[in-house]
Amino acid sequence: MEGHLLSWLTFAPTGGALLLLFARVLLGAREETIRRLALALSLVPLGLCVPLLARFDPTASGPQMVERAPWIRFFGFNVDYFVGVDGLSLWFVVLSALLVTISILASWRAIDRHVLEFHIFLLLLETGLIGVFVALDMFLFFIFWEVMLVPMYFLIGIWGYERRIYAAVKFIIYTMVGSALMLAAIISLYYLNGGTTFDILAITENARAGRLALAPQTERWLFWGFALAFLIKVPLFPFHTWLPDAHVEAPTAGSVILAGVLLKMGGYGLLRFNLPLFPHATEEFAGLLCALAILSIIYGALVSMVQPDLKKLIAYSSVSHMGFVVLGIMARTEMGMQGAIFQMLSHGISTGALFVIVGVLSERRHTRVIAEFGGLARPMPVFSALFGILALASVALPTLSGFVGEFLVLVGTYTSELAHARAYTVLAATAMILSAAYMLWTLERVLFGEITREENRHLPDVNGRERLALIPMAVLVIVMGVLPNPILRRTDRAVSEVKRGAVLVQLEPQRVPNPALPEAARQRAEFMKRR
Amino acid sequence: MTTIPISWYLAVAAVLFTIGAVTVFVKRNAIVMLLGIELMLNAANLTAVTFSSYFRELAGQILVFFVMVVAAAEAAVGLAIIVLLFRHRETLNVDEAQLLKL
Amino acid sequence: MLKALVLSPLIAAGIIGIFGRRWSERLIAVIGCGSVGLSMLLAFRVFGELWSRPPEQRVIWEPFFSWIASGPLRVDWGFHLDALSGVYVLFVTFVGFWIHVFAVGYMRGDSGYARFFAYMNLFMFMMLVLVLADNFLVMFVGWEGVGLCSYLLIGHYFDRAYAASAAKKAFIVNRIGDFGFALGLILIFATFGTLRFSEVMGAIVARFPEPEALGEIGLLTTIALLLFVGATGKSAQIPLHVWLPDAMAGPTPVSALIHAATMVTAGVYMVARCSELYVRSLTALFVIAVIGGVTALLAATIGLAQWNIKKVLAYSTISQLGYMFLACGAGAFSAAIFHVVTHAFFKALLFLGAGSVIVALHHEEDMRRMGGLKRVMPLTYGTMLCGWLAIAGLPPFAGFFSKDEILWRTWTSPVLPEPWGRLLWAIGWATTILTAVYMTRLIVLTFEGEERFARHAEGHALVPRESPPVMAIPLLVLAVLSVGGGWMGISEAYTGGRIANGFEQFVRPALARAPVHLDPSAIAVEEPDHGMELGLAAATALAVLATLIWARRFYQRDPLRPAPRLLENKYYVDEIYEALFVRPLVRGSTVLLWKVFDVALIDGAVNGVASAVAACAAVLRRLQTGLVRSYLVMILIGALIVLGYFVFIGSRLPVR
Amino acid sequence: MGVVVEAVVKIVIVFGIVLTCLAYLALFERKILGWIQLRYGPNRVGPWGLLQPLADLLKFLFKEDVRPTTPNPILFSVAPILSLVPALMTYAVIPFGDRIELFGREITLYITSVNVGLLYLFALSGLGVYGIVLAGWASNSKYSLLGGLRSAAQLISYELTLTLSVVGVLIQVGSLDLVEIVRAQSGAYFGLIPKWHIFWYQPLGFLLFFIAAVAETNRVPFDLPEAETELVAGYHTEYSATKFAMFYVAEYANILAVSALATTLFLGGWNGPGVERLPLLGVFYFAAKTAVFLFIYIWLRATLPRFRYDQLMRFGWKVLLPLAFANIVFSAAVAAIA
Amino acid sequence: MERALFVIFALTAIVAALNVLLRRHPLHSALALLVVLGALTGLYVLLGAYFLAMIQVVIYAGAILVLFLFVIMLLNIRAEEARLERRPFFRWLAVPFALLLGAEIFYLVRTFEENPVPSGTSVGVTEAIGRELFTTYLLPFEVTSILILIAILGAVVLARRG
Repeated sequence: MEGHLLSWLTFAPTGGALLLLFARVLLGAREETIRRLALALSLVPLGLCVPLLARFDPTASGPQMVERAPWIRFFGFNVDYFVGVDGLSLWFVVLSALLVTISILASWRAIDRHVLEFHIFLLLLETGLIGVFVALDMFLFFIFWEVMLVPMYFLIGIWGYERRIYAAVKFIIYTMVGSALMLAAIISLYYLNGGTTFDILAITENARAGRLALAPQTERWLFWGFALAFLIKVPLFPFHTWLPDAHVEAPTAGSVILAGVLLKMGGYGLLRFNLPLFPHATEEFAGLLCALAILSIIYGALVSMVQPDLKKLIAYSSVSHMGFVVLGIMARTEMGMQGAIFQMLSHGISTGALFVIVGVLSERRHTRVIAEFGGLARPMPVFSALFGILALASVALPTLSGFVGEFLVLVGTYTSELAHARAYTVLAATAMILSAAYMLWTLERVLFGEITREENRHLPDVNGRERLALIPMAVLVIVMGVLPNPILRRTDRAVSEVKRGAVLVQLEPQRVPNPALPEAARQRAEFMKRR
Repeated sequence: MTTIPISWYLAVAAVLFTIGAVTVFVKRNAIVMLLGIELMLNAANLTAVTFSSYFRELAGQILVFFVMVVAAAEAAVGLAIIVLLFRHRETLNVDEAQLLKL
Repeated sequence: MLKALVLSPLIAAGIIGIFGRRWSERLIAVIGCGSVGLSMLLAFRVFGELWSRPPEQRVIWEPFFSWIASGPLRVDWGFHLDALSGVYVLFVTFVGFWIHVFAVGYMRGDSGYARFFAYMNLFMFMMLVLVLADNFLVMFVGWEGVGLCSYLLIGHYFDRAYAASAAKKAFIVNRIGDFGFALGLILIFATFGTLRFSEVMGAIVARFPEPEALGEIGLLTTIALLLFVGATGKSAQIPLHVWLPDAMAGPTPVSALIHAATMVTAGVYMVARCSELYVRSLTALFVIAVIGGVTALLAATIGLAQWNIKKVLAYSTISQLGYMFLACGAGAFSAAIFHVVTHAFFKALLFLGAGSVIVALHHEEDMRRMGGLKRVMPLTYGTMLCGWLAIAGLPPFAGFFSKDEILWRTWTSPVLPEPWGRLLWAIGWATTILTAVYMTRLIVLTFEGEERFARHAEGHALVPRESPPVMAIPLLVLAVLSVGGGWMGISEAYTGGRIANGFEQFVRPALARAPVHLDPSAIAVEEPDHGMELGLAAATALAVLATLIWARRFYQRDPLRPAPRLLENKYYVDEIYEALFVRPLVRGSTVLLWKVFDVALIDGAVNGVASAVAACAAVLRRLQTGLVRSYLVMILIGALIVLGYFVFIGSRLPVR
Repeated sequence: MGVVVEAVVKIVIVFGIVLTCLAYLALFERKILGWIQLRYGPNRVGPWGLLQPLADLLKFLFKEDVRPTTPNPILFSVAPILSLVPALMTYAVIPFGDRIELFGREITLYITSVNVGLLYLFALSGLGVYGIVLAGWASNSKYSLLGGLRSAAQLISYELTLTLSVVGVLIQVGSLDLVEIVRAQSGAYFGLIPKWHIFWYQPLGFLLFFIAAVAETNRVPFDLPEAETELVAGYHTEYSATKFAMFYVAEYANILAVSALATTLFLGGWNGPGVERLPLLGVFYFAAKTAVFLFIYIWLRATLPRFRYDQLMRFGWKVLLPLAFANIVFSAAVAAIA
Repeated sequence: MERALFVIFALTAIVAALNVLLRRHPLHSALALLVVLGALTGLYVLLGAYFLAMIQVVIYAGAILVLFLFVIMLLNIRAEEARLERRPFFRWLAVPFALLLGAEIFYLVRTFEENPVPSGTSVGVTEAIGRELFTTYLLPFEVTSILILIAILGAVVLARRG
């Protein structure tokens, strides 16, 4: 337990899933019991996050609470079970643990068929999520990355709404395309690095020291191999169309996780892989990516403004928000990257909560069409208050979480080395207006005005369970807005290291011999011999 | 005493193999096709044995041994399938059995 | 102490917001007003402390806690009190307190009582943050915060569609301003590496001794203009003035507090706060002055044609704000602040008066259904008269001094290019006259002539009653101030320079002196021409007086005389905006971006690829004849190829 | 050259003897059956009917060769040969005795000894089936066909047991050469119990071998292929005259062969008291032991009823085969311990 | 002497193989194959692989082919009536390809210089093979046993009626 906090954290949900299974198979637990049990089990990793945060040392550099063990040794193919957290991943782990709990709460009534399977998938998904963030071995990372797809696919495909199959397939295909490329990139990177280790940090160190001397063209290919996977996940402008469908068709829990964590993997990946590993390519394509980011910021905002479907609206708003993330990352300044991370966290919480909000509505009215609502503030005041707070958070009102992220990104972009940094900043800042436009318009149409539909007149306000899910989020949103430093301080170190890695763009990589190489040669020879 | 050049054996094997191949391709009767396959297998066996005694290496014969065993298995299953096919189709013409097509 | 001053409304807001819904109105009222009262007392104390110090060290700085620390960016919560913010804190808390008190009566029986007070307190908090912030970002917090509260309070009657949309409009328009403000802020940080006022201003003074000339768009000008965009939004200047009239959908106390006395003057405060910056950009000053002047005039003209009592006041507010910016543009920041203060008094008074009328008429706001009220509600009438005269600028009422100051400074502006000083003065003068006219119209329509409300009162005859003391007392207090408030800053001209302008004396250290120059000595210190000033003032006063009398007659003769359609429809600005921006955006987003681009193009492309693959598969599928022997032939071909490779191309098989 | 001559001579002798034996085997069978069934066997031709075989021979030779209308006459006439030849070829490797001195040169009392003798035998017994099957097919009659099919199935099934039952012996001896096997059984423990495999570790093996052998030779109670009550005479219904004779001979040849084999494998072949000094004695021992088997064969025929076909199959697959495996495991264990 | 035997066996094999190909009746093809096997056995013997020779007869002749015959009879198949080809294309494709294949193999054969196979080698002795089988090739051996088992089960399952 002491030494293996992360493993526990990662696999506690899996164990939980098994427990659920036993509870059903052996004890014949009924659905309500299953739900309660699942909730309790999802609290375990959340609880484990406390020692995680407590033990995390903001000043230390490099990963912490590392666990490493050889896993696959196969024809000179060395995969380790290598996990650890650093500033980049720490908060995402916490976020995942939190959101899973929230989504279990959120789907208490919404999920009435295959309850057991639902929660099992959810918990397995959690393992995948946490695993992706703690994995420090590229191969392990990839495996978790794929592991997390499967339960998500089923969550959408089984418990979704009308066009769920289409959405699920779209989701899986988009992501698969990305991850296929990533796998290719990972493996080639493995061999380019000497074919001795998948250790991300080691490879990063080589790249930093110029030992991983990639030919420019190779570097470009690898860069895109990774980047595409992440950009699809984020999603960046041209690759975003899976998101609205997936969100709209997914059950509430699915949307929460999707928006809350899955999208973040894109940003996380960019920070973890692309920037440190391929500084030159990053430098080369930063402009393009920033342009795309701007596009998705404005585009997402505009499109979401005109959505008739509440969920779709929020989905597109995610596109807009995540555009900020990419922008901040590509700015490659501390402020930009920290802003990006913070933006991801804030978006994870606020948008996740917004999806819960939508879930609350569609549970009551079985529709998500905005025109169906109106004047809800009268029958459901608490709901409206929460909706308001969360909406404003995603509008980036100061003292709410959204602001810190966006502001940091803007400042970071403005002060970055990028060409046209100013133009980017100005364009990105228009999101202030647009987001206000669509969010407030939505609020107006949903909460305010006369009550147009009779059935809305007596909607019950949020009940205890929903409050349990929503109020913590609202509080978090405010706390993060007022006291962002605890988060920023812990990400500071890691981010500045990424910057250190990403900013050797000026000096040509001097061809330092890679100590790994002879070793690699030996292994390959041996491999051949054995064949 | 006079001995036989290796290539003779190989040549015989080649001929047999080719004939077997042609049998498989030309015949429409499933059983005969199986026979053709057996023929090809035997041709292969012959080469294996030849090389084995040419190189004084047992492996070849072992291989043949395994080939035979596998051939037996294959014959058993194949014939069972054929019987089944005949039951359902009243024919052994493989061209009749093309439900595998998508 | 500043902390307490700022936080007490916040705490109250929190308490009320969370528990208030179950509490009695009395308790809520006590807490709500009490918190503001507390901070008012604190404000007096602090101000006293400030007053007691020698002018040059009239600064109190309380750091609070570190807010955002990332890379080179360090932003702390900290409160900074100097003469300028001192003045602001004082009148904000004071007026705010009395308006709260008034609201206790005004909101009685309202379903959203708790919500209202929670928001009001929250607003007070935000306003104080705005005023006391020691750096731009915290100021921005207050800046957006007050915007939020105004949004919430305008939308207080959220189940009325127009209120909701008005709220939204207010917020979005403000956001447009804030967009500029934020950019300016980022630019400041990028330039000076800090956001704290003291440091930024110090840096400006140190690094830019020479002002940027007119027409030169330098760094400072850019910053100044960007910030000013924010100001136009917040202070409802052209072209972002459209939200303020609609904002009248909120309860009257809100209009009084937020949309008359305090929030809308935040723009002025900000400009004054950054005076060191502005005086170094003549372009910016010029722009400000012109916009201020134009706004003042146009708003006044619109005010002539409105029938809704609050709308009239709203436009008058806009035009008064225009005055203030005119002053700023002329480099007379102290004058601007002075007018802010006086305006806060009398405009709040007017709004509250209107409020008590509205209450008396059961939320009737159309002046066409008022009239003859002075008999039933004399006190309101009396106080309103004070406000009327004050805003009209009749000596010795408060408005006179501040307005006169502004006009005179404009006339003798050292920063405006040559003819413009006079020109803007003329505009200001005209505005004064117009102000007198439309305020008279308001008074006449509301309180004089025959009673029109009875007719329109549906069902039982409506008998308006004088407001209860809880509403009356604030009226009285404010009336007193709007009568005597001006004396705190009488120009030295009236005393022949014997008594300096107290207000200006006090505020000066916090503000910049225009114009700036490499060596101050180079500025020709023209000694003040008191005669001229007095003359102009007298002329103005007489003109105003005449106007008042004439206008009173004029409207008494026919109160309901129709106004030009153009004015009544506010120059069609809303419609133009709607047609120019809103509709194209929405339509474009729907059709072009969403339907065409997203669904058709991108998804189309993806699905196209998919179907293409399917098509290829359909072709390849033909190979899958199901004929065993066809498969065999394939196998054979494969074997041939592989074998052929090894035989002919590839290396020979190893031969021992 | 001498080698060839010697081989030829030996072949002639062996086949002469064997064929005679076969002829008289038939006679003995009929006699014994007669006695067992309390009647006289053939007793008209010569004293005690001793010339009966000769008479039969003449009859077979001169009878009309009835040929059914069959699509493939060649097969029809090849089939009997196919069944006879392998049966006779078996005798090439069976050791009737050890070597003896004759005309100043050493002569082995067996035609040849190959190091895969046993396999050779099994191969032949495997080939034996063709004659029957083809006969059944070629004679173009459903009785024959069914008979052929039955025997095919039966032979394949019991050949397994036959082969496996011998493995125990192989494990103990470690050679496929029959002579070796016999030599390995010479001598006796404690001077009285001979080292025959039937006594040492292989009684089960022997039992299995014998049963399987009976089945292999289509004898009662396993004579389904020629169950006259169901299929007239099974595969050779349509045959007559010489061709029939061939089948007839082949059957008895097989019986004799398996009996000899059993003797060789389990009963110590030529081994017996005094063989060391007078090798020729071994031949008589061998003959005697084989005779016992032959008698048992006939005895069985006289005693037992016929299996039903499914019973036969079940017995072969579910009883004998497992037992054979068990026996192998057992012998392997023994070999491992010893 | 040996060459003579070789030629005999080889010719028998080839002729019989041709029969396999050309006979219309499956049964005849099967019998032809039987002959081929016999000939091959002879060749094996010539090559000194006695064990294999015997095994060849036991397994192929004794088991596999009998099985074929059995099935042929069971299904009582008539000679395949010359119906018109469904896909004559393949028939005409197959032959040249097959010939080409033969050519390739011959080409390969040619690459072996004319050095003779030592006859009567001791390689074929049973013990050697047995030892190899149970030591070096133990795993494959076991695997084949499993394969056989599976095959049996498969056959049983498939052939079961219904």
